[in-house]
Order: sequence, then C-alpha cells, then structure tokens
Amino acid sequence: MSTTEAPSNGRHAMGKSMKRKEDARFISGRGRYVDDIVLPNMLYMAIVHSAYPHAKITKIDKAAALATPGVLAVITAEDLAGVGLAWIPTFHGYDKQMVLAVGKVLYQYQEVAAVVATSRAAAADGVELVEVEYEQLQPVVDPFVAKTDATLVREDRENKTNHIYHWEVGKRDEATAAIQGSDVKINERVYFQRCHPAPLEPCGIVADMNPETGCLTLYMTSQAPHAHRTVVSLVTGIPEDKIHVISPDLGGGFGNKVPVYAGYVCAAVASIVTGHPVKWIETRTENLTTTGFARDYHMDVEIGATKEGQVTGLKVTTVADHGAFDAAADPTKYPAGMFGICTGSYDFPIAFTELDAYFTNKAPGGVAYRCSFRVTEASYAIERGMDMLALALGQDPADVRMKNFVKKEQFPYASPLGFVYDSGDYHTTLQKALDKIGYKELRAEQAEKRARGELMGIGLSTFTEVVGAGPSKHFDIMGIKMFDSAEIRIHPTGAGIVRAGTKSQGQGHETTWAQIVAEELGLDPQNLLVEEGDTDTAPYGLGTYASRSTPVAGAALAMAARRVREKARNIAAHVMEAPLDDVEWVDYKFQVKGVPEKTVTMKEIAFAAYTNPGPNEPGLEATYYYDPPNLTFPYGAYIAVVDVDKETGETNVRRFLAIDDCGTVINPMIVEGQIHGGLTEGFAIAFMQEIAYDAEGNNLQPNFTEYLVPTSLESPHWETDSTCNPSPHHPIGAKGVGESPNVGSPAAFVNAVMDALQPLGIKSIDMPLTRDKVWRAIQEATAKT
Amino acid sequence: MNVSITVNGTKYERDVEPRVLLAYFLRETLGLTGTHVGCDTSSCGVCVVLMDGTTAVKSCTMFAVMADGHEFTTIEGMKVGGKLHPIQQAFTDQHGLQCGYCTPGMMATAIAFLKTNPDPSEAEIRDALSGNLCRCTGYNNIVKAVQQAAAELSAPAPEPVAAS
Amino acid sequence: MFPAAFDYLCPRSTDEALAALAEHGSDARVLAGGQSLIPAMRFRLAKPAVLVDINRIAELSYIREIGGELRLGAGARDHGLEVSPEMRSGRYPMLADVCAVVADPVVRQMGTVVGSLCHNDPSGDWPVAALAGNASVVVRGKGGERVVPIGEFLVDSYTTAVADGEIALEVRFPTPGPRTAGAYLKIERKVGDFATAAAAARVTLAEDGTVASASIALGAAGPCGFRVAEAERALTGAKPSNAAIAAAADAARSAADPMADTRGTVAFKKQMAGVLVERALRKAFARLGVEDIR
Amino acid sequence: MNLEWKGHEEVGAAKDRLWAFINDPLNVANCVPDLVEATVQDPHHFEAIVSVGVGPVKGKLKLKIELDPQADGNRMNMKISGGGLGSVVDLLAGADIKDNGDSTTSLDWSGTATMRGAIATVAGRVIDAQALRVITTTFANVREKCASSSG
Repeated sequence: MSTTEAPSNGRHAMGKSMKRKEDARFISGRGRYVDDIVLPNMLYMAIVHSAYPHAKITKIDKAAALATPGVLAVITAEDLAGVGLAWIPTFHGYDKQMVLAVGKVLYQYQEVAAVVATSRAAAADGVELVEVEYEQLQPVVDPFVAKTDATLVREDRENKTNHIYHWEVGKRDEATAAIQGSDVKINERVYFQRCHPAPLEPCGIVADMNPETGCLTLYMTSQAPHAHRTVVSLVTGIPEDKIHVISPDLGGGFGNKVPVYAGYVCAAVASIVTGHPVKWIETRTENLTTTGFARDYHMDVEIGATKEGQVTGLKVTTVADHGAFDAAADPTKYPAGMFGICTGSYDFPIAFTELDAYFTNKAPGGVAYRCSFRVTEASYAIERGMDMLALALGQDPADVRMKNFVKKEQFPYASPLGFVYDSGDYHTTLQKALDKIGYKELRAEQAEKRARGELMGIGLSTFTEVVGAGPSKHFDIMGIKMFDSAEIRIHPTGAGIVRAGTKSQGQGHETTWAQIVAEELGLDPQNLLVEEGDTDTAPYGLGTYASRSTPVAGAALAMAARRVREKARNIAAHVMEAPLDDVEWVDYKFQVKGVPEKTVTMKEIAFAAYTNPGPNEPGLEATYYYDPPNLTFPYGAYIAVVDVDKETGETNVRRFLAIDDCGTVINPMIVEGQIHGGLTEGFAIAFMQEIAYDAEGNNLQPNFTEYLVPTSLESPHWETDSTCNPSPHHPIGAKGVGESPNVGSPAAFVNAVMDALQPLGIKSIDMPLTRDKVWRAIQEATAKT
Repeated sequence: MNVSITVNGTKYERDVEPRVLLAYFLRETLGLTGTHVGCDTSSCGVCVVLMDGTTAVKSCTMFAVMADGHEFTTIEGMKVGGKLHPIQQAFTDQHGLQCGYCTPGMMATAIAFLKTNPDPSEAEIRDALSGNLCRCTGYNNIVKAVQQAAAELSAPAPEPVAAS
Repeated sequence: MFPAAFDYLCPRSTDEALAALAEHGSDARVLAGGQSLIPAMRFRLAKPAVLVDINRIAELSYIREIGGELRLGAGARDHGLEVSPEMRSGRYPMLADVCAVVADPVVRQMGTVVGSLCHNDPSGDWPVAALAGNASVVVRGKGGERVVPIGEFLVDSYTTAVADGEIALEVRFPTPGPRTAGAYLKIERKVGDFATAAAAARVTLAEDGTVASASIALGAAGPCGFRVAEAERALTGAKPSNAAIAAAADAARSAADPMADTRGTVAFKKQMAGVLVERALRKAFARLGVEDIR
Repeated sequence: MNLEWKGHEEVGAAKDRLWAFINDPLNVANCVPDLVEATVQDPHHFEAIVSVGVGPVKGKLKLKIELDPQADGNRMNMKISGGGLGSVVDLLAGADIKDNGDSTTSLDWSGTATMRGAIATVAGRVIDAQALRVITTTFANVREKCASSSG
C-alpha cells in the first residue's frame, strides 16, 4: 500500500492513502495539548483522595495545608455546596454524582478536597497536609452481593436499594421456549472485566474566568466540547455565550474524555473564586482510579440450536456493575447502550436480552471505551457463545458461523432485537479470511500438534458492530439529539476552511475531513483547513466517540459540500452563460450539457463567487446538520492463532488476521492504522488488563506498573485486509471503523486460547488470560483426568 | 541551585529547586512542551529525550540538577539543517503516529537505538522500543518507520557530481 | 506527582561523598541511576532530606576485568554493561542474560548494577545473578573499606549491609573458569514489570563431564533472593541428566516462598521457580555443549 | 492488602504485674519500636507517632491506639488505626496471658491488619515483613521492660 501518494489536485481525493496533514506539528513537537497551555498568573490545583472505599468523613482539617507556602485555597464539598456545585448530573441525567465527597466516600481514591496553589510543587505539598478523618463502613464490591442490599451504597437516593435499573428487549417467553425445545443448548456465564481506556495523555483542564467580561474559558481534554459547554451552562447557570470550551490536541481519548470529572469542576470554581487561571492535570493514578472505567458486565449466554447446527434462539442475561454513581455513558433512551446487537451476525429467529445494573463501592463510569455503547460486551458474549455452541455441536466454529450468518440478500435485515442492519456479505468476508490465513492447513497442523500433546488454538470472531448514533427519533443525550454538523467556507482562491462538531483524538480528521470535502468539490485537500474543538467557531455537534464521526459528521461534511456545489452550480451557469438546467458536475468540473469543451473548475467558481457572482448570493459557504436515517453496521472476520505453553500457562499469539468491512474507505492508511491500534487494545484486554478490586475495596491497578499496557515486544504483528459493502443510506457509503478491532478482537483471542485448551476439557476462562489463570485451569483440568 | 544545561544547542543557565524533574524543567522552565509526561512510575516513556547525543533517558525519572552540564536533544531540536531528521520523516511516511503523544519519546528512543544498531531486525526494533508505550498505532507502523529511518541513515551519502 | 523538597549534594570524589553521608547520616540517601528512588520520591514514599548524587564521581563509572574478576563501579550502568566488550566476549553468559532483561531498555540507560543491588528489591534481577555468580560488594565508610560476600550483603527486602554513612563502591563477579556457564531467566507479565519468578543457574563441569559445582539462586520467591543449597547438592557430582535437573527443580520449587499478588498465586509462583531452574540449567548445559540430556 | 501474624512470649514476671504493666498506655507506648512521640489521652487511649523505614520508603505513621482489657483479666485487645505516607493502616491485636504458676507468665499474641493506599500498592511487597517486625518487637519489649520493671 502506498502511503505517500498525494491526490492529484483533489481528483479522487477519497480512497487515497494521503499522508496526514496534522503530522507536521506532531513530529516537530508543535502539538498543543492541554498541559502545554500556560496563562499569565496561572495557579495549579491538586486533589486529595480517599484511601478508604466506603467511609463517613468525620473531619477535614485544612489548617496545615493552608499554612503551606504557596497554598491559596483548599476546596471541599461544603465550599462547592455554597455555589450549588456539590453534586452534578451524570452523563444521561438519570443520576447525580458528587464532585467532592459529600459526607462520605463511596469508593477508594474518591476526590475529597482540592488544593489550589501558586505552583505544582506547592499544590502537592498542600495535598499531603490536608487531614481527613474517616469512620470506616463496610464496602460492597461485588454486584451479586450488592443485589442483596445488605450494604447500601447510596444513602442519598430516595430508593434505598443498590439496584439502579432493569432493562430488557425482545420476547422473553418465546426465546426461553425456543431454547428449551432445542436439540442442543448452551448456557454459560462470561464476564467482561472492568477495564480502562487509559489514553497516554491523562485528563486535564486550564479554567480561565475573566472577572471583567464574565467569560469562562475552559481549555480541556474533551471529546465533546459543545456538549460540555451546554452541561457547564446548565449546572452553573452561566449563560452559554459566556462559556468558551476549547479542546486542543488530545493525546488519545478512547471514551475516557467524554464525561465531566471532579477536577474540571473544581478548577472552574477555583478560577471563578480566585480570578486566576487554574490548571489541573490528572496524575496517572487519578486517571486509572477515578475517571470513567469501561465494561464490567457479567453475562449469562443461552443459545439453542438444531443438531445440524441451525440456531433457534438466544437469551443474554446481564448483571452490570456501575460503581458508586450511574455515570455510564449511554444515550438517554438506551441505559444499556446498543447491547441489543448481541444477536451479532447471526440470523436468530427469536431473541431476548435483559440487564440489571447495581451500585457498588467502586469508581463510577461505564464509558464507551473504543466502543459504540456496550457493543463490545455484546459482541464478546455472542462470539464466545457461538464457539461454545460449536463445541457442544462437535462442529467446526467456522462452519457453525457460515450456517447461521445473515445472508447478503437478507439486507436490510431486521434483527429480532430491533436493529435494521444496513448492508453486508458475511459469508464472503469470512471465506476471504479463511483462505488468506490458510485455515485448513492450520487445522491440520493443530491436529498433528494435538497428537504430540502440544497446545495450539485457532480462534474466530465474526462480529457485527452498530455505530453512528444516531437518528434523532431514538438517540439523545440529556435531550440533545445526536445529530452532527459541518460548515464549509470556500475562499476566493479555492482554498477553504472546514469545521465540524467532532473532535479528533488521533483519528486524523484534519486529513480525512479534507478528503471528503475535496472529493465532493474537486478541490485540493491540502488547501482545505480542518478545524474542530473550539465551541466559538465550530458548529454544534455531540463530538467524537462511539465511532460516530464518519457516519454522522462525515455525512454532514458531504452534504454541506453538496450544498456548496449547488451554490457553485448557479454561479457556474452565470459564468458560462448557460441555463442552470444545462450545467452538470462531470469529472470534478462544471460542464455545459453536451458541450464537453465548455467547463469551469470549482477553483474558478470560487473566485467568481467573490468577484462575479452575477444574480447569485455572493460568497461560497454552507452549513449542514445531519440527522442520520439509520445507524451503520461495520463488521469483520478475525482469526487468531495461539500457542500455549503447558508448563507456564504462557500464551503466544503467533498470527492474527483482521478482515474489516467498514463500507467506503476515505483513507486506507488511516483505516489500517486505526485497526492496528484497536487490535492492540483488544489484545491488552484479552491478556493483561483489568481494574480489579479486592474484597476490602482496594483498587489493585492504580498505575501503569499494575494496569498493564502492552509494549512493542508483547504486541503481535498484525495482518489486515478488507472487503467493501458500502452503507446504502450514508451519503458516501462509509460506516466507521475506529472501534471494530477493539470490539471484535477480544473474542478471537479468547476463542483461540480456549480452542488450544479444548483437549484438556477446559471450556471457559475469564479475561484477562494471564499465565497464572491459564496455568491454574490446566492444573485443575489435568488433576481431574 | 544554579544549573547550566544545553538543550538543542542552546546553553541555558537557570536557578532550579532540586526536586524539579527534568521533564518539567524542559516543559515549564524552558517552554519546550514537545516532551510529554504520561505516568508517575517511569513506565510510559513519553518523556524520553536524548542525553549527550547517544543516551535515551526518561526525563520524568531524572532531576534537572542531575542534568547540570549535560546536553539534550528534544523533539524541537531533532531537525538537521532545517530538514526533518530521517526518523521524523519516517514516522509521517509510515503513519507511525496518531494522537502524537508518545511520538517525541518514541523518536528519541529510536534515534539512540539506531546509533548502537544501524541495521536492526524487526525483533530487535520491537525490543528496543519496549520502554515506550503507544495506545494508538499498535506498533506495526512504528516498527516500519524505524526500518525506513535505519535504511535512510545507513545509506551512503550521495557522491558530489564531478564537474567535467 | 511532585517529590517533597530535599537538599542536593553533588560530590566530585568518593571521599567528598563519604564526608557528606557521614555528616547527614540516616537523613541522606545515595542517588545513582535513580530509577527506583525517583519514582518512590514522586509518590512521596521516599522523602530523603538530602540526596548525595554520585553520578559525577568519574572514578566510579568503570567496568573492568582484574585479577580474575569483573569489577563494576557504583556508576556503571546496565546499558553500558550490556554493550561492553566484556559482555560481548561471551565469557559472562549469565550476566549477559540479565543485562537484556532488567527493567526496560530506556531505564537501563540510567540504572546502575550496584544501585540495583543496594535497592535489593525482592523481585530484582541483579541480586539473583549476584548470588549465583558468587559476587561480592566493596563497601566503604569512615571505618574503612570491606569486601562483603553477596550472601551477607543482601540482608532483607530493600535492606543491605550498607550502613548509614557508607557507600557500596563496587561489585565483583568472579570470571567463570573453564567448563563453566550459567543462565538467567525470569517470567514477567510485560517488559518493565517486576518479575513473577526469576532463577539463575551456573554450573561447572569436571573433566569427566559430571557437575563439579553448581550454584542456583531464586528471585521473587521470598523477601530476599537466595541460593538453593538443596538444588545445588542434587546436581553436584551428577552427570547432566533429566533426573538431576528434575531433582534440582523440585528443590527450588519447595524452597520458594513467594507472596501471592496480582502476578499470581503462591502455588503458581512456586511452580514457576521450578520451571525456570530447569530451563536455566538446560540453557547453561547447552552453552557448555551438553545438548542431548537424557 | 490483608496481613496476619501471631507469636508467643514467656514473660519473667507474675501475671498481675504483666497485667498492670500492659494496662498502662505509657508502658505499652514505650514498647513500640521507633517511637517518635506518644501522647496519652486517657487510661485506654493514646496516640503514637512511629517512624517506619524500609529501604527508600521512609516516613512517619500517626497511630491512634485503644487498649481494651477484657474483664476476666486474661486478655488484652488492642485497636490501632492511623496513617502516613499516603496510606492508612488498621490493626487489630490481641494478647492472651496465662499464669505459669512460677511467677512467669506466657503471652500469646495475634494480629491482623489491613493496609490501604500508596504503600500497599507501590511497596506492598515490603509491608508484611516491616509490620511483623514492629508488632513482634513491641511484644518482645513488653517482655523485657515488664520483667525489668520493679514490681
């Protein structure tokens, strides 16, 4: 794949591996992240955390801290209550969360006080000297124990229970009956462990209240700047015109930078109170222990099938651990996000899924970590389930999948749980994967190895994602519809500026957005400046997460560009002195119908728009707010090949092939890069990562020495390829890809390891598949035999 | 205490508190924010800079006072003669970066490594970079970038065309 | 994470350093590579009032072979050793194994061998190799200089024979004699992690091919690294055989006394101690050309 | 992290003398190793500041200690809680004392502790040994000091 080819003056700008426009600043140290921002007389803030997971606060003594040189203020919940900010609403507005601990702490490392000082060092000195006295309470860390309400996490709520909500979709009785009446049934619990997005740049903010103008400027790590502006206005009462959110370069986000955190609120309050800019930059410990975790779903998967292997019904029953507050990042009407995608790529005649969520003494969250709202959990459940079914049937997992895939001619396909899949050809994509990796040969090699007692496994995952939230009739966050927006201004010389309501965190929007617009207008993407993340200049949008940028904002960009093109067509008619109906857009130029030599370029029209518009409105710009008619459904076929060392439980991913179908590809180089990254995060989740708490409520992974991020040495070499079934309802046929590899790969890794361990009769081990866990499973299995 | 530290060819005389880490000295005292900080445990490597031309060090695990008298190259000073260093060129050519946060440290580590091993295998590259974390790229393209830079750096300098 | 304030001293000679340490006693800590100390200071677990930086004492940064020993000064860094002619000579295969796996490649650029011994992390690499390599450490204080055998030097977790006011100046590894080879292996969850289990094995063969002597040490298997005498006995006098190796591995397994943590259960870690001893022995024998072991 | 220990001491003093000794908070406080400072609030409560140090980990722990003598005069319970170094410790100790009839007394002690925060996570692997040393020394000192204290 050529990664250096530049589009020839905008022709076919799309589908080219154009080098990234944003790289120039990143490779020269000129990127600008929140912590790089320094304002005159800026103060620094650091936070005091609780070592206890559940305790009454009996006393907070600020004196010693306030006596420390450089310390100006110590903020507690009492102080926040004074300005009505002790509590703020959670993401979807169904619950409220403490900013700083009010009366008691609900999880270990919860924020208790904030120290404001003249330097980083002084703030840290102050934190050490804030004396907090606690009276310990029994923590509850297991949602199945929380269920009993023996220990109440949230005394502040009216309902004195840890149960947050029940959610269900599908036909319970029919699904249960269908499974009961089947020749073959499986019923297994799989746990998708609590994990964390852990972007390399932690969260942070520089809050700058101008006492003269009353304007509050927030430079913050935000994946959704406009949503944050609106939330800040709603909770503080500051008029939205006086709030300016700027999200500069982000060092990764992966869902971590969607919610509003205590540090942001405290820094803003500190700036309002002191009249100085206040900087708060999270430590890695704070990032891993207090900001939005992901997953933590315990899922019982039931599948029925005929003895030939045709599936007859699906039931998934989930217990969700939400921690101390219901801060899960899901669209308001979808408390369990898109979990209904759990029928996956398979044509289930009937299905039912239900979920109950509980409070525990753990950090709050449930963010969409590189995932379109719980799609990762759902895909893991169904892809593990299909392998367990294959095992129960004694059939090859590839055959079982082929037998049950939704067929190409069934699209648009209405799933039993209420989604309408847009397009796909699952059989062709899986076949391509099987051929490319040499599936038959690998199975033969495995047979030989098994004969020699060696453990080798091949794991499949043929997932379907649902992304691009979303159609306004279903999707909103606190009432704000999940459309997205684009604004295009073409300058006289044919250069232009493109603005969107999204916010890149490394996905390369500055390049791909320019490619989309260049393709629609026949202009040079190199001269289309893309700007995001500034709420004063960008049109209103809900931001970048849940793979929604290309499906929603990408469509808005194409539609805005087509509006510009239509304006341009009018000017072209004037310039070429032809009737409007005779002016058509051919080969990236306007041409008079039937007179191929009579053409005018968009560049020429841009100049005319400012110099000779004729009867038309001068200027050349347009804005478009896109409300998608449906979601998009990217999918893929992944195959992992793993060797397991019997003696040590060590797993070695020998090969991994990912075939993705994300519809129309804007920039193959960037898509491939996204897939590499997502696969590595999926690999980490499958083999290393978990935010686990011990029985006393201690967080066992509070920094990078325990929350393990794989290095270049552990990470496999990734093999990728693609098929292309464009989305029929998306203006350019694109579906979104950023999350597919993270959604699809965990099941492939686990299925491969389970396949390797199958001769020992081991059916299931929960992630992460550490040496210790795999070794213990092997010991237990061999002890039995 | 007073320190004299040369960064990207410029000698800086500053008075610093002993507890100031080199990373913050570079970022906040000198305003060279291309060097990042990503953890508290010396695990992530986004703070790596070049010391005395050949040594890659984690600047969050070194006090500025320890740097007194040493020479450092940060990402801001990697260009050679106004041209991108081959490693910088390779990272963009091979799409070896996405969010850009790990990139300065990755490139500093790679430069030091290629000085000790000009013609590395993929395995050697993966080993050499294993003190630097990346969350975006999955490392495939970073490895490709280091391979491209290695080839570039070991290529013989073009012969001056003799005037006839 | 910002360390607490401290006074920084930067002596140019060993005597200056000793004077500084004598003056400040237990308030002072020696700063060499700082790769363990500085993170501890960032968490404010370590709050020394005074740091005595020995990085500028040129006379301490040597790596040299003298009198049948490899001598590393307190300033010698892991990476410097890794790329030294001594390691590349192949005469120190076990130490070369260690050089390649300490922490991560960037940390090794600053980390020092003597510093790692002084830190004496229960999961550290160098203490294990030093034990198997019969190393000794030169310690100097105002009372003069002493050469401490590694077994006495490593007292307990994070505790060594170095008293307040003293400095460990040098570590000495006897140069392996003829028909001698060793190997070091560890299990880690990822590069840079503390070892889940670690083992070093060194064997010397007699003319007749039997094992004349063996030294076997374990790490991450108790509060402090230690030699496994039982395993050494199992090998001494025996021909390299599966039985002898298995006996040594069993001895290691039962001698290991690890703590359960996020790296694994006690049972798993004990088992790994055995597996690593077996694999290290086979690697060592292979390095002596003894491949086909029955 | 949870820790558990137990131990045994033979005290060269009659039971009543030992009982009186350990009922005086100042005596007990002075048996705690590396005691920096102790303030007795009442016959059953005192605060102690102890310095802890393992390798690079050095600092002070501020502990609240409650003595809870059992009515039968055969058992002393101790509740210790406090913190420092960004961590908190909660320790429950108990000592059963038995008259050996030869004006010596045997003292069987046991303790469990919960450690939370930075130490537990960053230096957890050293705390066990360190805490054991503190508690063992404390009871050893009780033996010494009680025996030597003229009763």
